[in-house]
Amino acid sequence: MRPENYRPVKHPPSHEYELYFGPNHPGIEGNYAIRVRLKGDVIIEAIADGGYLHRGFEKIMEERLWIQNVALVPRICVPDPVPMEETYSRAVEMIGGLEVPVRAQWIRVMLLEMSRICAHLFTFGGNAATIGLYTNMFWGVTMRDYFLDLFEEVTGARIYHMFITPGGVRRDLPEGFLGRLGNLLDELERRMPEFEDLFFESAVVINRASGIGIISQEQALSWGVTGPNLRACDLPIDLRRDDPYLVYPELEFDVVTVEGGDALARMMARRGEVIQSIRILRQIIARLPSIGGAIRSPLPNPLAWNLPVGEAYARTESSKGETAFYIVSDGGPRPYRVHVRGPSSMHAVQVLEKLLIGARIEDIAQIMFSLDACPPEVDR
Amino acid sequence: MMSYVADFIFMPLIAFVTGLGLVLMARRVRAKIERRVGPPVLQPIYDIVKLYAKKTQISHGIMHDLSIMMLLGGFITAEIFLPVPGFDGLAGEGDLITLIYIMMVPMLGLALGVGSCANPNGSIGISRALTAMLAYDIPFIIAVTGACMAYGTTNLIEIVQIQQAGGPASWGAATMPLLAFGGLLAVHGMMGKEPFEIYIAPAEIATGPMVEMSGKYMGALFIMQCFQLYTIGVIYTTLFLGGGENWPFFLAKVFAVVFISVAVTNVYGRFKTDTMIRWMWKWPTGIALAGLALVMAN
Amino acid sequence: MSLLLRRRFFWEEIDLMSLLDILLLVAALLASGLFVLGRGSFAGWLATVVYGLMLAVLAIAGLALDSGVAFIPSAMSFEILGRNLGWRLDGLGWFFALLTVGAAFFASWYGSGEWGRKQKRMGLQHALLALNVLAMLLLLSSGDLLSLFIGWELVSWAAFAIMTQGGGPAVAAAYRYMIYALAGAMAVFAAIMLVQNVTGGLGFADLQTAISAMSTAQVWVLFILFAAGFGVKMALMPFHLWQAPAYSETPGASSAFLNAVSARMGLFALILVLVKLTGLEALGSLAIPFTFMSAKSALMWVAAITMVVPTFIALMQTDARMLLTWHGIGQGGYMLLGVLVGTSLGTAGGLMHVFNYATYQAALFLAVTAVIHRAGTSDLDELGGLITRMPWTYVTLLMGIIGLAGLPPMNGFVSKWMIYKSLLDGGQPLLLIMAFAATLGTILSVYKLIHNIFLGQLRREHQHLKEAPVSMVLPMLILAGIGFVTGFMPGLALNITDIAQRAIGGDMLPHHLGGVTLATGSLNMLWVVGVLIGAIGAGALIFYLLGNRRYEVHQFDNYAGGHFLSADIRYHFSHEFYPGLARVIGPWYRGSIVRAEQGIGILVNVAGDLWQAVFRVAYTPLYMLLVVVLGLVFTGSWGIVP
Amino acid sequence: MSDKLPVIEDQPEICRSVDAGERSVWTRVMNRFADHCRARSLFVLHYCTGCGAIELPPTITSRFDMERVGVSPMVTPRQADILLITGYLSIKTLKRVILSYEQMQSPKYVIGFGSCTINGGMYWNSYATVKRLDQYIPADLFIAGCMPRPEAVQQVLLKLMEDIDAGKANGWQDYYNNYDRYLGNQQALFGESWHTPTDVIAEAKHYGYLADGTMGRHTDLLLKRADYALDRVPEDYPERGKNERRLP
Repeated sequence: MRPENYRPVKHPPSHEYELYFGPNHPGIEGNYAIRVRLKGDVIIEAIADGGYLHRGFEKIMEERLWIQNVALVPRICVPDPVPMEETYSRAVEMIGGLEVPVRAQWIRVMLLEMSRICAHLFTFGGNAATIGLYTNMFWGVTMRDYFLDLFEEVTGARIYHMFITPGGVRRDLPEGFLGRLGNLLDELERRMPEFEDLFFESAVVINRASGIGIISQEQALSWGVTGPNLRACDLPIDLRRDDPYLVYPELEFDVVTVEGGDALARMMARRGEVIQSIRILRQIIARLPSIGGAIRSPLPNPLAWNLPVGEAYARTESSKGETAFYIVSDGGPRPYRVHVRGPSSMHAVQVLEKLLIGARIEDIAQIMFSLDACPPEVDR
Repeated sequence: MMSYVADFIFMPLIAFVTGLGLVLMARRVRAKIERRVGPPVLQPIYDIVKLYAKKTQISHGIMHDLSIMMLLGGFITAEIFLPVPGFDGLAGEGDLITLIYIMMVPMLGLALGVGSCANPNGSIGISRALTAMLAYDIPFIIAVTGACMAYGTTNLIEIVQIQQAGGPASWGAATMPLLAFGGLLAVHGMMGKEPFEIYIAPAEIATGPMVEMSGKYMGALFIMQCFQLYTIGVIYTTLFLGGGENWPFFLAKVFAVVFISVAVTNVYGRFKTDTMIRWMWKWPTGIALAGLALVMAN
Repeated sequence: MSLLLRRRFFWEEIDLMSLLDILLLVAALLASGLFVLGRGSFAGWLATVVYGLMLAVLAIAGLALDSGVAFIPSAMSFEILGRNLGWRLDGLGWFFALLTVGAAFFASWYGSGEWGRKQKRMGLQHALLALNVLAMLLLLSSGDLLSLFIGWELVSWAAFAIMTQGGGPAVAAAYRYMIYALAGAMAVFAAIMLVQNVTGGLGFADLQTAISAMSTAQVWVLFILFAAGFGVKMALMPFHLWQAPAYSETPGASSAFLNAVSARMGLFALILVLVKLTGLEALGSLAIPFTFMSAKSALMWVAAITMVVPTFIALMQTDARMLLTWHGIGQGGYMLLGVLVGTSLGTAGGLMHVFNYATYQAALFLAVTAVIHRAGTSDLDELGGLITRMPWTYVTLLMGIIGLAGLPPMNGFVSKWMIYKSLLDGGQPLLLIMAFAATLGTILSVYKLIHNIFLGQLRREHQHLKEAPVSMVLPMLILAGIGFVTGFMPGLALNITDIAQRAIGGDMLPHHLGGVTLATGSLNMLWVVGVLIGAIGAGALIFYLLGNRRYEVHQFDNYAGGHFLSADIRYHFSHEFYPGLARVIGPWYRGSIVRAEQGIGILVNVAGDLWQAVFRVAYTPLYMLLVVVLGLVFTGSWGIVP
Repeated sequence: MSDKLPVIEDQPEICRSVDAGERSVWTRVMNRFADHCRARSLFVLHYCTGCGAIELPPTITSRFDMERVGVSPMVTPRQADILLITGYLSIKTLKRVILSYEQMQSPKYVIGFGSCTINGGMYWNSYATVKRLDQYIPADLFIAGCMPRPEAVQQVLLKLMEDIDAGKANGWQDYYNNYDRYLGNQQALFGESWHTPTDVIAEAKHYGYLADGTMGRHTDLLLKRADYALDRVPEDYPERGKNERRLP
């Protein structure tokens, strides 16, 4: 069997060899592969090998109704699904001219930030596991699980919520939810010093993460790096601030930037974002009860809902970077064309390939996890 | 003659059973630190029996099989040459130096077997394991040398007797604390626990040496882990903690030595190979050399 | 052996004096005969048989020496410049002679079969090998300082001749060797002249009287000249640079011979002059001012550095033969260290290590030569997976590396154990730690050797290789077998080293078949190896009785992260085998000694150019004037001073 | 309301498939013991084939902690007992899954995770995914839902343990016994030149799992193409260069 992606090295120099990193490898994030050519343990060439998770989203979405696609989009990025729903819904709203009620906007922001915390906690865990620090992973994933409980309470699902629909959100918050969210945030803040001791300030972690996978500012801008990875290069670019959507202009938060551009800086940028997300959520807890009104603007019969002809581009700052949907409607019940702009396809393919050159075997997993790419979103 | 037979049969068996307990302790301690329940008491046995009971057993050639035999054989030999309460039969026929080198035989066997699997991950794992051995063995050897100089003998039985004659005050840990501490750090590296777990490194080289081990081959590695923890614990106990007066005390000491390692391991990440060498050649080596200087000065 | 001596044997009937004569005569006849007949296909076998006969003669001589004969004199003697040159074989020389002839026996056997037929000028190689044997026997049986020097020169030139056989880089390496050897010979000659000046004699006894008569400074000069001169041959640091390229470029069988014994000639001379004649007490009392060290401990440290540094250089080699020769240099350090410790245990350990080293190093070189014979290269990056194709060669190499690394059950462990133990008992913990470190480095290095050649992925172009022929496999297996047997029963080898040790003088090491029993920890290899084999047998029982039958899979049925492997994917991890270690100790390989050597070369060149310029340029009158003025000043001062 | 649900008796108790060697009482006792241990020590292959993998970390980490029933993740297929197909399988992944499955040691168990493995689930009309897992490798159990919760994962693992203890989870034997059928389905999807480096037929012969369905016309095709068996490299392998992506 010759696998489709295999390009053989016909007569390699005798001191080089190939190694397959993934898809069935614990050092890889999800079902993804990197083929590396090595000399000793230094990487000469790395070729990202995706496509293991390809489902043809953009094609499938053309065959489903506008409202059916709400169920499909969160599956594009598994660890951080809410921005997908939100962005898709917002693009549809832009074409359809729907107005989202203010309360729904606040709830959306709350879910977005909760999802960001979940994704970052997950990444911390994965990042720690690449260097054998499983304790952090066990604690972090458990912490995330408590957030998933809250998601379940609001949306009825742990992972794929399908909660944000064009025009608003599906349901209002349950009774006493904000209190429970507040308690959980207290708990997270109480646990943060533990994580600091264990992970962010651990000498081993700092030793290993600093200086690997360095992206300079120019490289970051020319390679299309977005999100925390960009802000780890000390570039204060954040869509929530630069191209505000929903109710972000009303919220106080800092754009976290870290100097360095290496794996450690990217981790620290995410840590700062978790703290900022907690801050945002606290403001929401304080203000949401005072905001009344509907949670959804009325839709026509969703099964026979033709959007007007038009196109829209909506973008969101997700935990991975800039997530965007470009949707074209030809006036029918289904999208004419959907394009998903995921941040991970830049991070996991072009950036990763370049960062790995000159790195060592032991850095591969760490660089990949520090970029926090999301393979299902790369492959779509 | 009968005492020899008893040695040959019971010493490896005791080592294995104790090793199972040590493995269980390591897993339980880890579970507790990770705030979970952890495996049931018989889990190490289940794992080993399960692996041996696999219905297909994949081999990568004769050397792969031979390596498993060398692995078990080397450790069984090491167990027989260890002085434990009640069984000192052969500890006098080979001394501490012999024991240290016998312990390298299973390592060499494993290395050869992994090499014959022809998996680059395995080869890198062995390369790292040998590098790690060079890193931790130097402070360990210094500690051993210092202890031997202090006791004036390499005969294991005599080392134990010297320490037991004077009670806990004459234990190696009390008379030469620096050497004992340096040795303890080296022993931590020897057990291959984080931050020195560079040769398993799942996220880097997919468990390295174990990558092509399956079925009873993997089962042998699990058994090896039991033997390894036990042997290291006993050697350290013999050198610095007064050896064994009787079984309860002796086992308590062995468990304590291993416990120190497994208790601190879970809050560290894994060093890079070169960081580990630098660390090992800096701190434990320095401490052990200072201890050696003290021993020589006396 | 004492049992055997109760009866009268035939060698007691014949004249003992003639045993050495027979040996030298046979060697000379063989060498000259091979120069004439070497081209015949039978030449190798003839030489092998003759070496076998010589071994038998040596065995008889050994029995005689063991029975208390001090030495076996030769009838051969010359009168040169009023000095009587004599040859006689004592226990020390006999021990080295045994190794020499033994190594020649196996090398010749190996070269007689298929391997020899593939060589271009095998006849010359056979002849040169015989010449080397003759030269070494002359050296080993030298009876005074002058004959020692003659033998020394003969050995150097004979080795030079055999080294140039490879052609190309071999000639350059041999030339480099020759420069070192000549420099060493000059040092030895100067030392001998010093002795002659003081005592007026050249006998060994004269050396002893000279040392007692000399001032400390003179003894120091003598010591340094001898140590440096003989140290060149055994590649003591810092005179080690020539050996690895010179030995590894030599064709296979000869290379095995050179590696096994040639460098040990230096050790022989050092033992003879410094240990036997000068005595370790004299060396120990030769203190270095302002330090705690003496000449003896300085030499021990040199030996220890020779042990460690070349071992770690070997670790970084990418050629199998280079790797092994660098280890050869390192192993020499163990032997010298053991002998210099001076206790009976240390001396026996050092001498036994000479014997052990000869067995496993010869086996290793023959195995590597077999690999070159089949696969065409010894580049560690271009081999791999040969275990399925050349299993017996693998077995030899495996046993050899276990010996080289000094692990049980091979003999290398026993001698190393004795050296460790003697260092520990002699209160030298730092040297012991260095010895341990060198052993650890050796383990890393030899694993790389066996992994890169025999384990891992089988290359596509090696899919159809066959095992080496019996004529090659058998000698190396026998050598490895000797290594195992003397590891299992070290008493056999210790019986042989006893003869040498008795010749050196000092206490004898009490030993038994299984090893030694000491108050501070003993070694009984019968138990160790027996239990190890039994336990491996138990491991085999566990392996075969528990669990289902094994099923051998193809090499490509392998975990590759879920990928599919095929023959044209190269996934063998061989180059830079210890990258992490290389990153730590890599900066240490700055090659300071290499640069020093180059610097000396440049200095010599510059001096030569200057000297040349002095004569070439047109200032001759000026120089004449200068010379005249200096001459006047000299004569003037001459006149003033008295 | 009875407090017990009625037991459905419609399917007979599946007998343990009898091994050739399982005649004596001793081997039977040993096999029971082995099954007992097998059920209590399950190593899960660490292969995130699809999005269901997101629920595995919660399952193994502190909150649900599957190690307390003996389930732990393992890295390579050689060491693993369970292959969790966590969700949809793209065709490219399926090849790796089959390879990994064949490299695992018997007894080995496959759990289809989520609706996608049962009928294609959310991606029923995707051109890139495989709709039914059990056509290609024998699946022992399925979990419905998208996404199944950690509790569901735990439940299916407990069910699998029960099955193993009772000697019922024998999908792996089916793969040996009906290899031709599975291979046919695989060939229909991947083309005639499909083969893995693993020689399933030789393994089945070696261990006595050869049945009528092991070999057939599909395996005949396989033997013709099996480079691994012949130690040769086909001449028609593509050369490097044409489509090679060069890095700056």
